[in-house]
Amino acid sequence: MIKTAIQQIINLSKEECRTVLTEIESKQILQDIGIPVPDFRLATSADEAVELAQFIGFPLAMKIVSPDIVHKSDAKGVMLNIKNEPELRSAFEEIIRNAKSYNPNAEITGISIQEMIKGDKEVIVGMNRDPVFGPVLLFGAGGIFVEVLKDVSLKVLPIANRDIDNMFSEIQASKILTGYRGSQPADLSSLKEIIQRVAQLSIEFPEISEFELNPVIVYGQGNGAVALDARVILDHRKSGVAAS
Amino acid sequence: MIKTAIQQIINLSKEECRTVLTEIESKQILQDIGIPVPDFRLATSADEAVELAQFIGFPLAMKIVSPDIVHKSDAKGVMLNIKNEPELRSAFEEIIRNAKSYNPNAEITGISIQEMIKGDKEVIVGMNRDPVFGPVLLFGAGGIFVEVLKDVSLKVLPIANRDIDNMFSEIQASKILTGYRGSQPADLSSLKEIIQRVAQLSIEFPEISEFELNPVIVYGQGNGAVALDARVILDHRKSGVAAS
Amino acid sequence: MSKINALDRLLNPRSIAIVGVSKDFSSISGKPIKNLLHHKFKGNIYPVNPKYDEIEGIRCYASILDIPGEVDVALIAVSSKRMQQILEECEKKQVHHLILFGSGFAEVGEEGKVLQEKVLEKAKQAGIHILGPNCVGLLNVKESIPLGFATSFETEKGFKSGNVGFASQSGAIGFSLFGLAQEENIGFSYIVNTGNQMDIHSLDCIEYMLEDPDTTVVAGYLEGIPDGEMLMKISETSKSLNKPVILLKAGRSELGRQAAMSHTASLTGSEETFQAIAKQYGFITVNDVDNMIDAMKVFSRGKIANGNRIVTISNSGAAGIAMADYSEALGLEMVRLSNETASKIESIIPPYGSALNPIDVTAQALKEQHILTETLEVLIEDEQVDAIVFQTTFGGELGTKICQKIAEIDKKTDKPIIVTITGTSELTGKGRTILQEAGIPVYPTSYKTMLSLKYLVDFSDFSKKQMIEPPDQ
Amino acid sequence: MSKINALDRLLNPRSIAIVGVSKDFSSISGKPIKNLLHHKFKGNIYPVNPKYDEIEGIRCYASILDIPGEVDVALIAVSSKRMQQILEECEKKQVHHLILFGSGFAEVGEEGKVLQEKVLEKAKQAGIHILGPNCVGLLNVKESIPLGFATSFETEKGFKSGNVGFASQSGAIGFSLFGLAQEENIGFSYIVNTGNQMDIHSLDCIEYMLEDPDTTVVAGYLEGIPDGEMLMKISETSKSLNKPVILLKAGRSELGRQAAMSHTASLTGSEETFQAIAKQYGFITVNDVDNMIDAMKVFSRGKIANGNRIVTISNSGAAGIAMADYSEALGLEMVRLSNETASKIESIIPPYGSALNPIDVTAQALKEQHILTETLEVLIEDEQVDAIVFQTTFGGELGTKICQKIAEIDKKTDKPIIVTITGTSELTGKGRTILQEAGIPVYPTSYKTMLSLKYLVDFSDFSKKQMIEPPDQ
Ligand SMILES: CC(C)(COP(=O)(O)OP(=O)(O)OC[C@H]1O[C@@H](n2cnc3c(N)ncnc32)[C@H](O)[C@@H]1OP(=O)(O)O)[C@@H](O)C(=O)NCCC(=O)NCCS
Ligand SMILES: CC(C)(COP(=O)(O)OP(=O)(O)OC[C@H]1O[C@@H](n2cnc3c(N)ncnc32)[C@H](O)[C@@H]1OP(=O)(O)O)[C@@H](O)C(=O)NCCC(=O)NCCS
Ligand SMILES: [Ca+2]
Ligand SMILES: [Ca+2]
Repeated sequence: MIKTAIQQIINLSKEECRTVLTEIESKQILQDIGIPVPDFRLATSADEAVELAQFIGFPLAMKIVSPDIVHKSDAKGVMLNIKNEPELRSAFEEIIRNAKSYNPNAEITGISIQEMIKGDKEVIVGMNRDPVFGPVLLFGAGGIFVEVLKDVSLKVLPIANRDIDNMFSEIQASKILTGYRGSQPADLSSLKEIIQRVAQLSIEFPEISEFELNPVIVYGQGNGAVALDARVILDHRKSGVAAS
Repeated sequence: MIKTAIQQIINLSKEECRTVLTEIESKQILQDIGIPVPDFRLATSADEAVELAQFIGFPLAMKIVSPDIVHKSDAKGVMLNIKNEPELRSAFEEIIRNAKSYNPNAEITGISIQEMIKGDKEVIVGMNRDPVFGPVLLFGAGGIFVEVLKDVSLKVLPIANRDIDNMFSEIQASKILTGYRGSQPADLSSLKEIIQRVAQLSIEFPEISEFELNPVIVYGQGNGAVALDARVILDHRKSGVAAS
Repeated sequence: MSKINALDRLLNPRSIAIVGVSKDFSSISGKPIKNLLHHKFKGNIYPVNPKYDEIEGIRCYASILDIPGEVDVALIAVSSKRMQQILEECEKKQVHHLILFGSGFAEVGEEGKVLQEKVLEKAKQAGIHILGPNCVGLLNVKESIPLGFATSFETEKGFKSGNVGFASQSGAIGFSLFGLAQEENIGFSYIVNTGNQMDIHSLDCIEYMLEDPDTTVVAGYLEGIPDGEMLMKISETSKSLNKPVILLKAGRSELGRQAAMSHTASLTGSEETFQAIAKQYGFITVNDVDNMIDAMKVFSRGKIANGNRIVTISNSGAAGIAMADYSEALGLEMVRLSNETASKIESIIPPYGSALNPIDVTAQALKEQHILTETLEVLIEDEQVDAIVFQTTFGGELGTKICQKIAEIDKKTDKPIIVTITGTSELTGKGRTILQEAGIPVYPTSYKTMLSLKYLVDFSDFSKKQMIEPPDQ
Repeated sequence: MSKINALDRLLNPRSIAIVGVSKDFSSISGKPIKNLLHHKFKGNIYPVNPKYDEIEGIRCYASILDIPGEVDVALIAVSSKRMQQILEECEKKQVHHLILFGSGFAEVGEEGKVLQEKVLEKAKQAGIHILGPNCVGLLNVKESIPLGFATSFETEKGFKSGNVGFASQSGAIGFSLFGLAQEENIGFSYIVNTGNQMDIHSLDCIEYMLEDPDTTVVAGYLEGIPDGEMLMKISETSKSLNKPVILLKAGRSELGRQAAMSHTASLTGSEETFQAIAKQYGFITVNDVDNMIDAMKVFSRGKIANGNRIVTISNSGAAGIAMADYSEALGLEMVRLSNETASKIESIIPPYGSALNPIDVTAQALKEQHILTETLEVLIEDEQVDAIVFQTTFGGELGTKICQKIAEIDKKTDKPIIVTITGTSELTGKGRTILQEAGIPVYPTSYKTMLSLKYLVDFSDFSKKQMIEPPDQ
């Protein structure tokens, strides 16, 4: 069942000749494989957004949804910490305006409305395919550690439980996970779950050539982890050659 | 003149047998040597705090001032982002309560009220005395980089202009200073000024055995830098043996 | 026939043809036969060249097809242009394996690539396996069978056989490393140079050697990874047989890599992936030929370190400091000796020595050699000690005697004993040779010693963890 | 008299007393006189020991006071317990310098410390300077004057003098390194072992050697930094005279450091500070005896690299890859050759070679040696090339000839040429020796070659920057 749902998303993108899934599609896949994501809905008008906000509750985060806009922040298509209805309405207008000025030809699906998540521990979980070794999993702590310091741990499949533990301890910034200067140890078992699910997904869907959860917010022990954003890149030439 | 003012602070602490200066004393020294600090005042009562807030303006930061409490955060003696008078009053009570429960015997001078500074780039500037090499300057980007990754650059005196440039480029996180992924390059010339002033101070006052500005908030080019917190440790056995 | 089975006959041939053989023994086509004769090959040698009737009294054939007996391996020393015809003859003759020395294949561009593919296809149809092209050959060290023209085949000293197998994509690196390792008395089973590896590749050879009972340490110099899955299978074999695999992977730099990759892609670029795999699957990786020899040496002793708790002994304070420095930098643990052990040692060494780790037995141990031997005996019995390092500048006759004593003690214990001798060969050469002949790893600097110990500990460590929890899936 | 002036007479003595001399030439008290005689010391030797009338035909005195002439240096081979009396005699005799071999001072605890302080105080009053105690002595290599009992003084080959000065706190490390470096044909001016350095310390020696016109490279093995300010002064002298200072600092690990320091203090702990200073003040630091020799070798040639743009030449593709890998890892730049240079080289080398950096001159360059020499000539003229690296496995007679050619070309250019020869000494020993005798740095592995080049580039780089902007203050 789950496999079919994911396959449908992939097939649709293939028909539409897209290699990058939208945020909504990507998050749908995360939900399907059991990786927690913030509650989110698609609003196509400001009124609809206000309505959805009832369900989700303030504060909110808003992000442009468009198959033609991959780098949402670059397009000024993300607004965070929206606290009330007036803010919501003006943010809606602004995001649409920004998106249009960023790319006048962009098809705009709408704006995704989601609960505002805060947490001091951010990590990245990714998957990439190496031409020789197949799926390679990537783990790093916090965007800045990955982007500036390239502080990551890589593992190939098959990945043992121990290997995931090693990912946590191998990164230079591992202290961030285990807690330092009074900060709580992170919920590593939830993180481990997420990594295993990404590994499983990459085995079942060879079409997925790149997969990045960035950031994943990790709470203290026992309190779980949430993937705030997902980026899924497909290589349709690989479809149908699923490994066991 | 300046030297005399600083010497007075040092002498006072010597008379009182203190080796750690209070936040107010430390910041006084920073002001004396021309390192920008946030506008701050000492309030000894909630009413006085409300009065001072008129001058400084909301939002505010509040910190306990006590010669007996060195680690203010550990004592829950710091509250940030105070937005209005009611918040200010309740924060005042709470900080005093926390401080007393942290150390019932602590002498409490008051609470420092200061403007709330935000900035995404934090650095650390420090000075330590090596028994063989004398003053050693330390520079690092952001608390987490120093505390978790020990990503720092050290230089001894005499320190050339080029050496300070090297401090900026030698740290692994140097990209944070020069700007990455759309973030602005930091105001390095203001930072350089600060480092030079710390160097000068350490030459003139051999009693200062440790000096730490943490964090220093650096703005974009041309917009300066502000030291949010300072920690000054003295070794009174060294007084009077000032180097040239 | 599978490639692996093919290797058995390739590496242990009984009959060898040399096609395009030359009487000029200084040429590429003349060296192989000279080398076989020099090392007294006991099987059949069939020189092939229409120009000669005999070479060194051995009958020379005009064509492969004229050879009377079976041909296990044909060494092909003719131009790549003649390959098509040669291959046809080999097919007819049912030759089992070819070694192609020649260049002029995939490494010279499009035309060569096409030729290489044609040759491979034809060979597959004919059931012939190929080593090379663009290679200098292989050496069966066990039986002194050199198949090719490496300079190190020309040694007057003969080969020292032993338990190290080595597959090298580069002939220059493979056989110069072999020569240097032999100078240090490291014994080998097989060395194979795979060159362009159109058919048989480095991992095939590594796998074969892992399965070979005489080989207990396998090393590879790789310029690329021909088969990712096979590398992982090799990791399993390595662990299940408890034989370390040491890899030197070239091409770590960006020079030549031009593909623009997205931010995260560049992080998982294949070099990073290879390093990650090595860590995850327990390969010993080295970045330098020198360290490859160091690692071969420490593993070829065949001892295992039960953990990273080491004790160092020397007769100089400075050596102790150096070993403590390297130990910390490499993540080894200078074990804190128990009071019992420390007091035993205190009663053996002079009062101005140090019974604490790093132990200083003082220069007195040169004259009174029981000081060292008794100290070693105590440490061997201490269960908190996983490995012992001894460093000395002792030379001359007494130094030689000390080395003899160490060799005797090394035999009595399963614990690794590794030695650093820092003097000139004029002063310390004899002692060094005694240790080498006893198979005891001996290095010229403390850094090399500690690094090698680290390799040993890493491998033991990995094997142990592997036993506790096998990978899922 | 300042310590520096004192050193002049200590390192170049004309008259030497040996107090507590022994006829047992295998003992610490007997070796110094034997060594002086073995190396034919031309000045006065005064053996001192009431037990003998003569030693080897040289008159032996009952007391220092009986010596007829002046005494520049008295070697003290008596127990520390006799020091007080000896010092009194030396004061009366107006001996200039003492070398104290004996242990039993600060290194053995409180009592020894007190003795050491007493001795120092008395020596200061008497205007006597002291090397040691707890040291094996020094060697003036220029004039073959050994003052002490290091094993390497007993060589039959004589010393090779040259431009490297070396101060070592440890005798074992100092003189074993010296022996190994001599085996590699590195020439020295002075080696001094400072031991407990109660008076004359390592930095005094480094400063003296920097000022010595015959010494152009100075190295130090340090266990502590006796004087921070002096180290900075040494940096200035090093830069102003353009003489590199290579430092190996021991005691980098935490073992033994117990003081609990505050969070930031631990970051600025003195080891980190030392490393920071080395970078800031342009010292070349090494962590290993081996690398110290590598650095000595590359600097002793006396050439400077104008930048980090290098070209590598070899006759094997694998060597080129390895050099590119190390180059990137070390921050050297494999320069992209101009079209002009590339096409010149293309016209020299065989078509299957590579005229791009890494250059492959192919094995053909062994037979047609003009291929290599002409390629080198082109690169020497190219202003975009700062240094040239050549790697080969060529051995035998032709290999030797190639080395001769390289030595000739090296003389004609200011650009550093550094060579890697990877073969066994059986095959490549002769060529190696030719290069060594020509002063050309030659290493057994590409890694050592590239690392040494990096030392060279770093030093040139630092000196250049220093000239642009002197430190403020
Ligand atoms: C392999 C190589 C050495 C062959 O040399 P070559 O001179 O080009 O070979 P040729 O084909 O012209 O002739 C070889 C001999 O084979 C003989 N020959 C030709 N056809 C033959 C056949 N069908 N059967 C047997 N002998 C044959 C020729 O008579 C010739 O004899 P000669 O040398 O006595 O004159 C050369 O082509 C080459 O590739 N050299 C580089 C090798 C190298 O560097 N490898 C990489 C190592 S890392
Ligand atoms: C320095 C050392 C070798 C001296 O040896 P020792 O045997 O203890 O010396 P002693 O003082 O007992 O006697 C030495 C000789 O000096 C003679 N002597 C005594 N007083 C004398 C005097 N005032 N003038 C001249 N000679 C005198 C004695 O007759 C004796 O002669 P002998 O050896 O022929 O019997 C020894 O004390 C020592 O320290 N050894 C360790 C050295 C070492 O390891 N150094 C560190 C190197 S890194
Ligand atoms: Ca030929
Ligand atoms: Ca004696």
